[in-house]
Amino acid sequence: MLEISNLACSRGDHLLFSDLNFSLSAGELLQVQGANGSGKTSLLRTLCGFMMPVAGEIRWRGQNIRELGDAFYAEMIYLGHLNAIKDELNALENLRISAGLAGCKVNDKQVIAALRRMGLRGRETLPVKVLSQGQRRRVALARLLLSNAPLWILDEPLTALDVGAVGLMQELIGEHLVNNGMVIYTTHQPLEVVGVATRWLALS
Amino acid sequence: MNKLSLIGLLSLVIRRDLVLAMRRRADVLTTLVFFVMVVSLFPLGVGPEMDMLRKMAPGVVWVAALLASMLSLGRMFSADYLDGTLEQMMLVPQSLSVLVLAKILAHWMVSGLPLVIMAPVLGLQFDMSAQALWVLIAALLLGTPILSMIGAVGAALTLGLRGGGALVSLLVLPLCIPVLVFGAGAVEAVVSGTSVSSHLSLLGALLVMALAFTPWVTALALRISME
Amino acid sequence: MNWGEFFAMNGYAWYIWGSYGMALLIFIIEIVMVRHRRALILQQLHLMRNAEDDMT
Amino acid sequence: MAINWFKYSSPSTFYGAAGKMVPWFAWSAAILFVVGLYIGFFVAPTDIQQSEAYRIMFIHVPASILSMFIYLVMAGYAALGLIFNTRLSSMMASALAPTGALLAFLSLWTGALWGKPMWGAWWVWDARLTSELILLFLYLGFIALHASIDDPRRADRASALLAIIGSVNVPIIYFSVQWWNTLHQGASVKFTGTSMHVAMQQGMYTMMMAVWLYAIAVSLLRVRCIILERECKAQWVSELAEVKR
Repeated sequence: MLEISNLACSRGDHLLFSDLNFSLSAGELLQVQGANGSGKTSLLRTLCGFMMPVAGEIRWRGQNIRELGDAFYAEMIYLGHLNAIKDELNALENLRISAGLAGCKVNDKQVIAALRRMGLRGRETLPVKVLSQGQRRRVALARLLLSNAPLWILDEPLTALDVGAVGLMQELIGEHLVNNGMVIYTTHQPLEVVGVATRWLALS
Repeated sequence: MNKLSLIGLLSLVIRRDLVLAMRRRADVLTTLVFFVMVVSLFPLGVGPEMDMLRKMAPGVVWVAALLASMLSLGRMFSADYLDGTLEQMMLVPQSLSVLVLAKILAHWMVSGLPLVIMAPVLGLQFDMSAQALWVLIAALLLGTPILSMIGAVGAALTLGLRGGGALVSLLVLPLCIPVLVFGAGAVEAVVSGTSVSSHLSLLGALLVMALAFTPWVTALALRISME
Repeated sequence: MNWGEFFAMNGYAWYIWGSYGMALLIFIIEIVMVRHRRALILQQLHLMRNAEDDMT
Repeated sequence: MAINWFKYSSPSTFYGAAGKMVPWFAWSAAILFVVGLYIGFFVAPTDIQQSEAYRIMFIHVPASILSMFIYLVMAGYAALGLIFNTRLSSMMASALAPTGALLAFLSLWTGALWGKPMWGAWWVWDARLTSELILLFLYLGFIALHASIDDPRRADRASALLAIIGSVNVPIIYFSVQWWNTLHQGASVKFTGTSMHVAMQQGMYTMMMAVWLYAIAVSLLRVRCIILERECKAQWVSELAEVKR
């Protein structure tokens, strides 16, 4: 499904990694590992098409993602370091907009269900300003529930989350993989999904 | 789950930006107050002779509108850039150009349209005739969207750079000269009794051209700047 | 024709020599700046090279 | 046998080639300057209307024309760099910008000095002078944008886009300024173009060639600096004679 061949990336003039090869098929979970500055975030951003690789190719269903363009974006969801939520809006509004940006038309019922699943019952209409860091991260993660994209690309999804939320994330990823989804993520915290063997990719 | 159409995306983004602007009213008002102040300060600088003021009015209003629109350009993408929303916008599966167009339109409604509405009041300060005021409104209606569109390209190119505000003016102001010339020229034409329609139709042509190209160019600039 | 008359340029001396003088000045400044830029980068490359030699 | 053009688009090959070309361009520029100035000052006759003041033309016109031409060439290189991702084209674009800006400035300076005796004012809002001023602003914008972005690749690509937008806009700006100028019936000098003496034409064309060759020489020198700055970590740079020394 997702194939990476001979990929090389650089930031500025500095070569981060080269000759990276891996592929990911339905139901697989891949954890990207490496020290700070080894290019984990750059790899994920390259997979999203933000950065142009110095060399190599990224193929989705056999086609280069550069050529696929918007068709690829319809099948993936990316969660970066930043939550991409607005302080001025409440959780419900935020989520409705981010689902719209991801190309999905959702109704309030679905959004509220997603927020409740993320443990934000009763916080749906509060301005995001008053929520804690962890709660904001939960709002951002709720986007995963509203999308039917098979490919999840998650950059440090567990930052600021408490134990309960980490458990919830493991559950969500497990469900996604059972539904033939694919997940690529980076983390500094252990994340174990029951019944799935995590694959590792080490960047040096 | 249903797919969102292009029109759906357009209206979603416009509504979102308008709601955000309403919740940050102070920013919007600052631009408008700046515009009013600049125009009102001119007579204090050059003296109160009505003949001269009447002659200067279109130029003054247009230059002030140009400066005010420069002032608001920083807001167009930077907040979304800082909180990561812009990253999500780049991944929009419909079309980034349409999304950019929506952001430009919203920006114009928030920062250009108030200027158009305010301009006749300021025109009265300069003793402009009713006919000249109407032409001023028409010219501003055609011209200020172009300023927002050209400005969007500049704002996208200077995304996240230090000294972005001054830099964006340096890049964008020279490109806005045709708008200034035809916009102020239209009002002068009605005062001097020559044809207004040629000026307005040239402005209209510029608007159509900007509408056709700038969303796409801005999308390209955003992709360059996000790398 | 004598030289004094030539330099006087029929009263336009300031304008004409001002123009050509500025042209000369600009060309000289530009060349000096480019040479300076080259000297700087070469110096930096020497430093980098020497640092490498020390390491090996 | 086909020539491998891409060979010349690699910075390392071009660095050497440019080094060999510079003296040729520089010396022919110097010779043409001498010839052009000789024709301009000793062969070309005194103009009936403008007396000797018209001799500013021999530097003003080449500077104006080349500053506009260089902008287009720069935008062309920038576009090549943006579309085909060739680094050398982007380097050429950023090497041309300062030369173009200086020529635009020179054109304004000499225009003012020519304007004072002819129109009685240092600055007149003439369509051509105004366009030249705007062109200088466009150059400054390009240089400022390139300088304020740290990542060289983003700098190249962003300023390339700006240069392309600028070059699309130049005709529109020129037209609008012309329109504005006729509307206000501003001053406009038309040199007695039809009756220009042959020697004046020859002098002007020679000077134009000279400035052109000068611009090529100095931007080749500058692109050599830029190549070294950008490629300072490359193996071939450390093997250069001037670095080894």
